[in-house]
Amino acid sequence: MTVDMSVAIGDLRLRGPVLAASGTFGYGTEVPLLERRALGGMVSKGIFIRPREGTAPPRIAETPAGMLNAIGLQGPGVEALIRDYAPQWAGWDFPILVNINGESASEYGELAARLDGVPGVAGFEINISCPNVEQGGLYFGNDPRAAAAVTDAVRRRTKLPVWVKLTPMVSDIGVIARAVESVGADALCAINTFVGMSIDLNTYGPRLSFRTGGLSGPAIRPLAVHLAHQAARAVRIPVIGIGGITRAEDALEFLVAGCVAVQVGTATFVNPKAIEEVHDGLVSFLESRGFKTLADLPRYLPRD
Amino acid sequence: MTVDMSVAIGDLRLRGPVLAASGTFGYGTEVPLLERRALGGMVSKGIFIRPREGTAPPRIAETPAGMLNAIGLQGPGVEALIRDYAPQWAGWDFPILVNINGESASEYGELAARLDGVPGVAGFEINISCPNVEQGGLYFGNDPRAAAAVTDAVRRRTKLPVWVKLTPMVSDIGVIARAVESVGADALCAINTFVGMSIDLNTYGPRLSFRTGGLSGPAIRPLAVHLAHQAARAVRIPVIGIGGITRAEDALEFLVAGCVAVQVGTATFVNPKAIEEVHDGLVSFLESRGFKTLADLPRYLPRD
Amino acid sequence: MFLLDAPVTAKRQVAQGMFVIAMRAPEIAATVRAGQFVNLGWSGGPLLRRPFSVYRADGEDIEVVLKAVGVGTAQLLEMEGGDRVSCLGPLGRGFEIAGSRVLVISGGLGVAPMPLAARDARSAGARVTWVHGARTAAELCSEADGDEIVWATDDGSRGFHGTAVAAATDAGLVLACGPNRMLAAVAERWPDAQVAVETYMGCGTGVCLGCAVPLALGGYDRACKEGPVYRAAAVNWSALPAHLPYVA
Amino acid sequence: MFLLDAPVTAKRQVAQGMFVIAMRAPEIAATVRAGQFVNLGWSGGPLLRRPFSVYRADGEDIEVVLKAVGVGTAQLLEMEGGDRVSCLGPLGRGFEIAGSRVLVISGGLGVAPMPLAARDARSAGARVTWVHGARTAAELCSEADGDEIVWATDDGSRGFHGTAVAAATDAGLVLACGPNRMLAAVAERWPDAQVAVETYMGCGTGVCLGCAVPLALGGYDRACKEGPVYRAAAVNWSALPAHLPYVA
Ligand SMILES: Cc1cc2nc3c(=O)[nH]c(=O)nc-3n(C[C@H](O)[C@H](O)[C@H](O)COP(=O)(O)OP(=O)(O)OC[C@H]3O[C@@H](n4cnc5c(N)ncnc54)[C@H](O)[C@@H]3O)c2cc1C
Ligand SMILES: Cc1cc2nc3c(=O)[nH]c(=O)nc-3n(C[C@H](O)[C@H](O)[C@H](O)COP(=O)(O)OP(=O)(O)OC[C@H]3O[C@@H](n4cnc5c(N)ncnc54)[C@H](O)[C@@H]3O)c2cc1C
Ligand SMILES: Cc1cc2nc3c(=O)[nH]c(=O)nc-3n(C[C@H](O)[C@H](O)[C@H](O)COP(=O)(O)O)c2cc1C
Ligand SMILES: Cc1cc2nc3c(=O)[nH]c(=O)nc-3n(C[C@H](O)[C@H](O)[C@H](O)COP(=O)(O)O)c2cc1C
Ligand code: FES
Ligand code: FES
Repeated sequence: MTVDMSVAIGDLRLRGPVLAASGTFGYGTEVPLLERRALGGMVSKGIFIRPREGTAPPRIAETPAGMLNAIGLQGPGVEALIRDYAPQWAGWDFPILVNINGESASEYGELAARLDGVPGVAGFEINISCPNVEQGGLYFGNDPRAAAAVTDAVRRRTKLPVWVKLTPMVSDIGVIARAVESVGADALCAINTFVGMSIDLNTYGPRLSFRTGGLSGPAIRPLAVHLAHQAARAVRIPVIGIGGITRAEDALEFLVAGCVAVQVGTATFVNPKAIEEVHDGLVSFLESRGFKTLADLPRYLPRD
Repeated sequence: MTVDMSVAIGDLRLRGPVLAASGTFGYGTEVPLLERRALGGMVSKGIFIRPREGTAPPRIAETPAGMLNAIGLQGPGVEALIRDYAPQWAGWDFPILVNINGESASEYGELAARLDGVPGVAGFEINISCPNVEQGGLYFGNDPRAAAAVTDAVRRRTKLPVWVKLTPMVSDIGVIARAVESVGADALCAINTFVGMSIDLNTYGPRLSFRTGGLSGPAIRPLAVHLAHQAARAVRIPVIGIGGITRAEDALEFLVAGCVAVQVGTATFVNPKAIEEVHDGLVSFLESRGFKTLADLPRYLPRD
Repeated sequence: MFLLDAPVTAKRQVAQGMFVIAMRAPEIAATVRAGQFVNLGWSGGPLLRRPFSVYRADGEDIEVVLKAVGVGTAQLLEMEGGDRVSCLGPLGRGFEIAGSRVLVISGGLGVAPMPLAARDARSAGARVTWVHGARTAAELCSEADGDEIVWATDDGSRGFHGTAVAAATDAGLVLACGPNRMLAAVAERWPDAQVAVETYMGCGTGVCLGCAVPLALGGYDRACKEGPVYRAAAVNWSALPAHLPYVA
Repeated sequence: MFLLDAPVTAKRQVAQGMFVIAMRAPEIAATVRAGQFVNLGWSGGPLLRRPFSVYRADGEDIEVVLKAVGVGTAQLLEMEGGDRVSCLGPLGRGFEIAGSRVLVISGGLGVAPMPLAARDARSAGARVTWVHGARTAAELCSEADGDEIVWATDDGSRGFHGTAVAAATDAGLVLACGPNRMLAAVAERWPDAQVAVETYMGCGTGVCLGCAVPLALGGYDRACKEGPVYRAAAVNWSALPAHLPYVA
């Protein structure tokens, strides 16, 4: 018996529910080890219109069952992405979404317009949740009006799928979720990293040069499952779960909690085959429980 | 050489900076193992005016480097506390603060008034951050006006020290911190647990009967250090750091980040002597770095 | 209550997948009462300790019996002689043993607290009948003992074909441990039976309130302090979470 | 790039607190170039892998050299023969070895990538002079080798009294590894030297951008992809975080 693992997210059909998370899989060209068949899709490293240097080192610090990062969205800018990566993506058998960033709503819009129609670009993940940039980033993420404005600016410039990646740094994620749904987001990605800090007892200051960083990894999973669940209850569009997924069981927590798909991030650093193992583990789990399609998995999604 | 570990929090002088966190040390009567000399003070389990049954089991679930709990503030009510515990506390050589809870600002005020002057009660920790109660709890914690109203109601009914325990479930903890400082809080405690969820793949539903629970333990430490640091930068009153402290090095992160003292919670479940080890570890660290008093520890607290 | 750094001293198999681990914990061995438990932690283990009934105590050693049902039990079963376990206990309230005839009923791993109970009962001069049940003959713990032993298996592969409760004949004092559904059946038939229950535990020492046991009269108390042994009729069985996969 | 489940095959001490661990990783042993590294993980270890230069590679085994400086290195040093290490590599760009005279300069654990470098240089027919420095004689790695070996100690307890850089005489190709301040000094004297740097690493495979190395011309690249070997003058040494406590 083979299980049907395909999922539809708006008009986008994925062969599987496990995607590579932005910033943890580069541009998809770096690591040869992973069996691509397991990839439902990939979200590329966050990009701005212009090239960005990123933050000074140290950029990462390990914490219990997690890590802090402050990369500062280092990237070559959109033209280099179109020149160096998109052509390769055009030849791949899974969709690549570009994680787009800007310092103003109109910058997000311009970026989407520039990438719209470029072969290899299947859609957009709007990053309104990066904790590691001075302007923009988080600000757009925890103000419903700003979040909607950014989403709207992108929506007006492209017919491609538009996903919005939410920040956990809000007191009610449902408000932001509904705000971006109302202006035409096709899906929500929950969640980005939590802002954290780690202190170096030799220097009596932060370990990271940026002072704070985004916490990722297994440590945040129970928080991420809750936020993804809250988002899924707040909207009708699909929600993609992200946060601390290392094994199939972890992915299943998000799927049961109401997500249609998941993204795997930090786990890939530890185990370059993590996505493969999560995907294959999902298949065996569904088989062992006698489900024929992923859609048959029972969901816990009380509407109230 | 002996290091002076005492700290002053408002008018309250503690012999050491390590306190037992509310809900993780009961009423101080349960566990005989800990050497009391290491205790700077204790915050008792959260109490309401009336007795509370608490939530149905399961109440706890383990997560990577953390645990979720939904106890629901089970407790005997204030009269039983005054009858059964306060008299014992009156004989102890460290201060006991009572963690007070209510469903309205006036309930908090009544509770403080009832406990004010009771021998054994050294002060109050206002819990406006419990994620595990239907009414009140979190609501008071993430609205500056409500937080200030509760604090004010308590402040008017007692001359004893009033600490306010903040929730991490806010987009800007500084706003809440300033709001409660402005109405006379003597200190802030940062932070309470983060709301999280864990899914049982046998029942396809939440592991906890309350559905969600509060995440505690090492997993949240980098988030807690950041929030305590943000709070310390926002106010002039002392901040007590809480979240994932298991060793002296963990406590030092909070102290360097601007806290005057710390509370140890979950670690006590794992190691009933945790508070002792944190305290003794702090002493050896300060000695090894040649500091004569805890106050000499360099702090990282840029004012901007 | 003691907190000891206890070296593992021995390990043996007592049923299919079921093993006994002995560790040197003198103060606990000297003071533990039947039905009490220890809360075990070890470096490289999960965050929280894991509670286990004390199976036997002789001389300086205590024993626990377990199956691998998850992360922690799997790690415990990988331990070798000399490896160290942090042992917190004895914890909780044990059985109150009295009378001349004692009936012990154990289902699967519910055997755990019973060797101590049987020992105390017999040294108090009582006659002990031990009914031990499991799914199959292979899963029956080989170390059940007493003046009379009755075996019961769900598949009839050994002894009585059916549950341990059905196999039991009346007696004075009834002591039972096993899956909740079994204990609920015990409560029906012997309201005064003393039963040892299990819950998730945060601390094992009474401070976290995580081990709530729903009471028949309403409200909850703590399996780790007032329990884990209860008068069967005192527990609200329908409200006590079931499906503890590891209790075979 | 390979991901192998490598059993530990041997362990030996090469200086005070400094040990070499060998593990069976055939594909990596067969393809690794001097200056490349492996990223190691193991069950029960920290979340992130730990990067280590390949010290030697012969037959099916690779070796790494390390001191216990924290959680991960301490755990690695506790491993015994047969214990398994997940071994990801070979990673990064190694040394470009050419010319007839090669000067190898290593400070403390900076010895790590040099045995392979010396081997390649000599098999390419070059004459190798190896200057190895440490704080004290006891901390000098006993396995430095070459056509000529110069020892240097900060306390003068063996060989040249001073730094390895000061002890070195000019040569054609210069290869260096050690503390940043030492590499900065190398850059002053030999801008074209090839130096192996260290940074914190998230992935080791080029996807996280966590291993940023500040460049003299501005901007950053990745120690794990474009590095860890750089032309000495290409690195902005003042912007590269120093105080790596474990680099003695
Ligand atoms: C007072 C008491 C005495 C006990 N005595 C014994 C004993 O003598 N022998 C024995 O084998 N076990 C005993 N247990 C149960 C034992 O503590 C659990 O099996 C153990 O904690 C499982 O840990 P784990 O890491 O292997 O499983 P986990 O990975 O934590 O979980 C595996 C599965 O076991 C279930 N589970 C885990 N812990 C508990 C728990 N405390 N209560 C209910 N379900 C749980 C979970 O639902 C999960 O599906 C006792 C429990 C209590 C409270
Ligand atoms: C390309 C490369 C090659 C390396 N080769 C070797 C080698 O051959 N032998 C060897 O002993 N070490 C080598 N290292 C360094 C080694 O990776 C670290 O010492 C190791 O990660 C420390 O892990 P830990 O868990 O023991 O220490 P931790 O507990 O993680 O940290 C202990 C201390 O070491 C410091 N530290 C930890 N990791 C790093 C790091 N990656 N960079 C800088 N400082 C760090 C921290 O500041 C901390 O104070 C190499 C590093 C890189 C990037
Ligand atoms: C090193 C690193 C870089 C990241 N870069 C981005 C990024 O550019 N854009 C983005 O939206 N999220 C970024 N993220 C967040 C991840 O996509 C993901 O949301 C987060 O790490 C939680 O998932 P995880 O726990 O599986 O890693 C980054 C995460 C890490 C660890
Ligand atoms: C089981 C449990 C019960 C708790 N009960 C309370 C409570 O009654 N009142 C309160 O303010 N905080 C309560 N807390 C929160 C702790 O006091 C502390 O803020 C939190 O656990 C983070 O610290 P830790 O990581 O050291 O445990 C409780 C925490 C746990 C784990
Ligand atoms: S387990 Fe903590 S109170 Fe019982
Ligand atoms: S360590 Fe991740 S890019 Fe270099």
